[in-house]
Amino acid sequence: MDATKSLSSYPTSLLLEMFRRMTLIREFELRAIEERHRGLIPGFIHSCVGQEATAVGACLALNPDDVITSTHRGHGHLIAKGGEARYMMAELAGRQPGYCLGRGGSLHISDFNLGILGANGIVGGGIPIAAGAALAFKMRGERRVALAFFGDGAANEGAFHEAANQSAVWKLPVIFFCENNLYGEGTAMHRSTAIQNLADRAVAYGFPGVIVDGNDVVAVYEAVRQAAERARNGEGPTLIEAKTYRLRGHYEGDPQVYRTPQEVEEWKRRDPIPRFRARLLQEQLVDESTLEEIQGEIMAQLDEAVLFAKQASQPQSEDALYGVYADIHNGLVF
Amino acid sequence: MDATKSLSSYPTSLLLEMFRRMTLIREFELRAIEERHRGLIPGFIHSCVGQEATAVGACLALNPDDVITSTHRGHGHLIAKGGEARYMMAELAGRQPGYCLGRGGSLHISDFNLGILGANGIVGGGIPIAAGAALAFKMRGERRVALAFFGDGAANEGAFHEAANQSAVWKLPVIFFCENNLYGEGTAMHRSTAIQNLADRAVAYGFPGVIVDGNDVVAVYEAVRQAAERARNGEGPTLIEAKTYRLRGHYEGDPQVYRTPQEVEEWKRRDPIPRFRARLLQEQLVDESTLEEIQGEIMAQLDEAVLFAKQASQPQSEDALYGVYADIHNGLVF
Amino acid sequence: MREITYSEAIREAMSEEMRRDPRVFLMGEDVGVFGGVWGVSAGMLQEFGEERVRDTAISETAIVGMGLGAALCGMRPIVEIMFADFLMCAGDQIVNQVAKARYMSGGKADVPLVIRVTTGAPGSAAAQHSQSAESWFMNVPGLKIAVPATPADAKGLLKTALRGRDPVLFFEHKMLYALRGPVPEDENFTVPFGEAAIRRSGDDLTIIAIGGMVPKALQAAEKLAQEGIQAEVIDPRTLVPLDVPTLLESVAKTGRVMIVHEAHRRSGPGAEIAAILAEQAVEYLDAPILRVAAKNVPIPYSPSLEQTVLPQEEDILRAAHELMRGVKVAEPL
Amino acid sequence: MREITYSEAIREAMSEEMRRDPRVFLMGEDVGVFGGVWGVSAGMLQEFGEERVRDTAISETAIVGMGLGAALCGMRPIVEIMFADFLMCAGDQIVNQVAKARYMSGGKADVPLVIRVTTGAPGSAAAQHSQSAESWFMNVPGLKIAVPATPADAKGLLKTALRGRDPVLFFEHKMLYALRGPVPEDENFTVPFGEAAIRRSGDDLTIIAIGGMVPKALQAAEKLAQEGIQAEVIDPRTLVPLDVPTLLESVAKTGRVMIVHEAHRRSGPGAEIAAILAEQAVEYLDAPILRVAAKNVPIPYSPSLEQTVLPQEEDILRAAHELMRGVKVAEPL
Ligand SMILES: Cc1ncc(C[n+]2csc(CCOP(=O)(O)OP(=O)(O)O)c2C)c(N)n1
Ligand SMILES: Cc1ncc(C[n+]2csc(CCOP(=O)(O)OP(=O)(O)O)c2C)c(N)n1
Ligand SMILES: [Mg+2]
Ligand SMILES: [Mg+2]
Repeated sequence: MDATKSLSSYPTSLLLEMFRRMTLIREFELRAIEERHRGLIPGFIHSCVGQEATAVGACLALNPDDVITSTHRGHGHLIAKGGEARYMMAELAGRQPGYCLGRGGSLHISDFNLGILGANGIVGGGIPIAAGAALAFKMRGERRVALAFFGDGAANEGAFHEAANQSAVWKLPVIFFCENNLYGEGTAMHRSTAIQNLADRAVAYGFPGVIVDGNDVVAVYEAVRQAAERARNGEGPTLIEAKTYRLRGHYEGDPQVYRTPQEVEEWKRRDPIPRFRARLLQEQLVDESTLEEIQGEIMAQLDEAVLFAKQASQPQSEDALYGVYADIHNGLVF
Repeated sequence: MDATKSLSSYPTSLLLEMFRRMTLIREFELRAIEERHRGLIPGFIHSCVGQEATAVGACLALNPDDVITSTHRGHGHLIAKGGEARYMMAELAGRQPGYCLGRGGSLHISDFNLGILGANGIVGGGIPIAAGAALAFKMRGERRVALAFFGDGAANEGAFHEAANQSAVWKLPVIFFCENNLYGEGTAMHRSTAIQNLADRAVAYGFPGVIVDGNDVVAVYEAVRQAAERARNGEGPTLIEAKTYRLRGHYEGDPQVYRTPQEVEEWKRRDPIPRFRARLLQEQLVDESTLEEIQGEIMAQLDEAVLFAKQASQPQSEDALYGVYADIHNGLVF
Repeated sequence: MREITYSEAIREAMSEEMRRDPRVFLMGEDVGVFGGVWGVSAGMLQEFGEERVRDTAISETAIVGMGLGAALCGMRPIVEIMFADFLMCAGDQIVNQVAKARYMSGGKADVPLVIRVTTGAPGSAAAQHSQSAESWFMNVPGLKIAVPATPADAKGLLKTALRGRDPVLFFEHKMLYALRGPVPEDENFTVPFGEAAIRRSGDDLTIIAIGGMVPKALQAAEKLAQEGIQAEVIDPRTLVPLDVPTLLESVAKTGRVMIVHEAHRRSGPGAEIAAILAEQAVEYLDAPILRVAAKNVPIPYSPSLEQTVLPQEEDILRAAHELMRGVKVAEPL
Repeated sequence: MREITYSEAIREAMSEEMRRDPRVFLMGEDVGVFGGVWGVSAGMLQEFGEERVRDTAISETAIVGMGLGAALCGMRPIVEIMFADFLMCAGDQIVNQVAKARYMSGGKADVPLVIRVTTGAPGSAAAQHSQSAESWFMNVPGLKIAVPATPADAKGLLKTALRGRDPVLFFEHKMLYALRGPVPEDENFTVPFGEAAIRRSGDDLTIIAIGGMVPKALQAAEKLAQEGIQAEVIDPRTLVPLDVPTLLESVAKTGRVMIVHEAHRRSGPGAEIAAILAEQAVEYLDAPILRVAAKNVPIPYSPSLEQTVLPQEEDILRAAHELMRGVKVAEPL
């Protein structure tokens, strides 16, 4: 089930970074959920607990100047692409030093310097945007890649179809990365789609469709690396379907009437983090203490992030009125 | 190239009806174009000259209580489904006895009694509507079928994707009938789509995709008959791609800079009407005089239709204000 | 009369009509197994089964377009779009197909399609889940637009919609779902479109409040009453058709009017209402026509920012005082 | 000054900016080989090549969304939506993505995206190819909206849009494409957003005319002048931002105002303008604020029906006479 290739063919630093980022995402989510219950965070949270391997495998296979578009379930993608926990936590808390000055919240975090073009509250909304980014890269002759994260549910939006087709025609350097976690909100995928593998949709556009174990960070990494290489070589888009599972509710508070606890339990056994951890240890690439050290660092980092968010200033309420346009036309009704 | 099956296996009445309707469509279009130049018809015309076999083959394979949704290039579909030339001509002339009381024009002709849910000015706009009709049939346990005509260009609209997917999940009795005439307006299909055969898109939804020679009326008839049977048996949708060609401009007046006269000439040799005519004669199923008689009837019918349209009353200009809603709220601003 | 919530009233309207009329059915994202993300259709799958309570794919264009197709073929679909913000994902079907099908066909097509949609800001849901889209489609002839503000109206207007022959955009304010109020049990209780409700009588000024702002306007009116200012609060209940006579009558009486809505100020529903009054009631006016509305800024996430952008009770009070002074007010945003 | 057409002016603005700035490019349906269905981009493919003049698939959501993505990554795309009617096929991208990208990012995102679109009724194009969609997105903060009425403005406003950092909906009226007028040859000639043009001065009444109605308003004003009525004709040029001071000044002078647009009356751009005036200029008004607009009916096909629905010069004249009498007018549709 795990990619057959031994982990030893990868630099240890990369493997540790995978572990570090996955763990950071997991702990970030748990911490954010906790702080939401405590009242620090006002809005909804769609956690990606269980889906850390897709985010990290994909983003680590990209270059720093490649870009991603993300989704409503975006914390993992953002952290994986380099987003800093403290500014994310501050944003979730609606504070001034947050990534969007508290204006965006969980659904809208972006950092253009890191190539994060934005989480998105609209299912499928980011897919054409990624294609457009790829167009910009191609037109300027840059060897950069854009990757669109989206879910199995989003694959049924017209936006996916249109962006995939146009990207194929222009052979754009874009990767359509579908995190198939088997559910779109409360609707099981087999109730919203009549095919087994969303990767097959690539046939409709004329580029490769690849299925990957989304709970195997290295397998994801490999798939994205290959797709990125294709893209950089001018060979056009790839659709990657990563099979995974979200271990918590669609949002925090979701009663999850649409699935059984047994199903969740079963997937917990495939939890990507313990699995990767076990493999690292089994292949004797790192020792337990290194991993624990990393975990400790992460906990400290998150303590700091939460503290940062708590102590961060609230935005000035009048600031709400700025930033709609680049310029302000004095005296004119905007 | 023609369907290998001999025509003799079909009732002559059906074959003659195919010939009659195709000829009627062709002559209707030519007459409408003429009358547009003469000033009887105020709006644009997107003629379907060259695509008569798709319209007729498809509609004759349906039952009278099956329904279709049509496109901007809809005259053929409507006539094939039983639309009467005189009311169509009157509508094109914007007259009161036209199908839509002169309010719709070429792009919006409908006749609910004939199962014509409407031509459509929005590329792809009719596809979800057909799926919804199929849903109604299925919910009521009726063995009726809905067929959506659309073009190769329309296959790139999100509306197609969404309707196809949802119809597949619910196994709706709907036929997605793509008239691939190689161009969407001035854009050759290979410049807007990276695959050869749009029928392959069915893979993305989990139902059969079928390619058919769209200039062979009997082949089209067979394909639709089979798809309709599938649909009636609860087996769900079919995507049919009929390869055809429009022999005139996208609209009347189109300078056609996007293709060569040679290409058009080549396709003229595959003109579905002379081809079917030749086959009928060759297989000695009818004699020339019968066909000429039909042609004569059609010319008379169109003379009558044009006369009807010319003599038809203009709509009263105040009538423009009625028919927006089912009821009128007196004294209220609507 | 027994009291139920706005949410229950909507479920009751749907369920009663589904029992009464086999043509009525519900489809949308997560309306079935999930019971609707706001719980509005909870239990309906159990009662009516999968055929009549249909979970769809996440495909708003298909949802609305298929609703139209089914309506044209004799059904009476209720389709749900989860948030008003997502209406634009089905924009073409709403504007070019649903709204125009009757007219373009020469009046032959009946389009008994109800598009239920949640509107308004539920709090820190940010720019793509907080919009009040009531005016987005007002410029498009052919749609009717309902904005119920009470449980009784939610039920009665929805029943009217479901028994009618025209497409209706039915805006349910998220913050009203839990609101309780008396709702007639009579199965044939309906509320007609195009009849405003005078929620409170008063001679000093008219407050025209829409949807979720009706309770806030009533609260403000109570405070104003303590100052001796008697506000008349009118709830139009439907924006299309709009009950202009009732508005005119009130303004003729009070000479002072404000329009209160949660939609952004610019080209919100209040723009049309103000324009109608400026056309037809200008001789009655003793003061400018004021609008209290969300500022022309996307809805921000952080509570204090959100509060700045959304209209508050104090804004109503301030506008009332300005109206009573009869002075002009300049609102730059 | 040399005279060119509105259509040529737009082509010139695009071409000059594309020569000047490698980030500017054009994409849309049939903008290349076909030269645009209205011929606006004719010849541009030949000059700039396939990389910068891109024929797209028929996929409006992708067109706008990809324009946004490219803009966020440093390009300055011009995307064309062939008819305003089709804007709703890209509704979500326009409303939820393009308009909000800057604000939601805390002001970090520049969105230099111009969405060019043809508007208005070209004659017997019926309900889905004749709409004037200028107000459909006015309620959505974050977009700028230009409505040029002359060749010079078409060029100057488009240049401003192409040099700016905000998304612009650029409405080109189909019946203006052939209009000739003087256009400066200076490559740096731009027309600022938010500055109305006074097309004709007058003391008796103010006509605020939008886009394709500007020439009709001017014609009507000439006729009125023959009767001794001096109308001031103001062309706002951009609806967002809107030059309120210029409108107020004129209304303060004339005390009588009508707003003329081809969009439907209900919630058209005139609703917002009237509402602003009713808020800020009510003390100047000697008459109701009138709107001359398309009736609230889908645009019909047959010429006589279409004429009934669309606003005509006589409607402007009738409204002017009513304004001069100072009487109230009731317009039921
Ligand atoms: C256009 C649109 N429709 C519906 C929603 C509501 N919604 C939010 S998340 C979600 C499910 C998305 O499923 P999927 O794409 O599989 O992503 P997942 O939540 O499983 O990560 C839905 C329906 C939305 N935000 N946007
Ligand atoms: C949503 C939308 N986009 C664009 C157009 C303009 N348009 C009309 S027909 C057409 C080409 C359609 O191509 P295809 O679907 O292949 O049909 P064909 O004209 O070849 O029959 C286009 C782009 C439209 N009417 N609607
Ligand atoms: Mg999912
Ligand atoms: Mg075609």
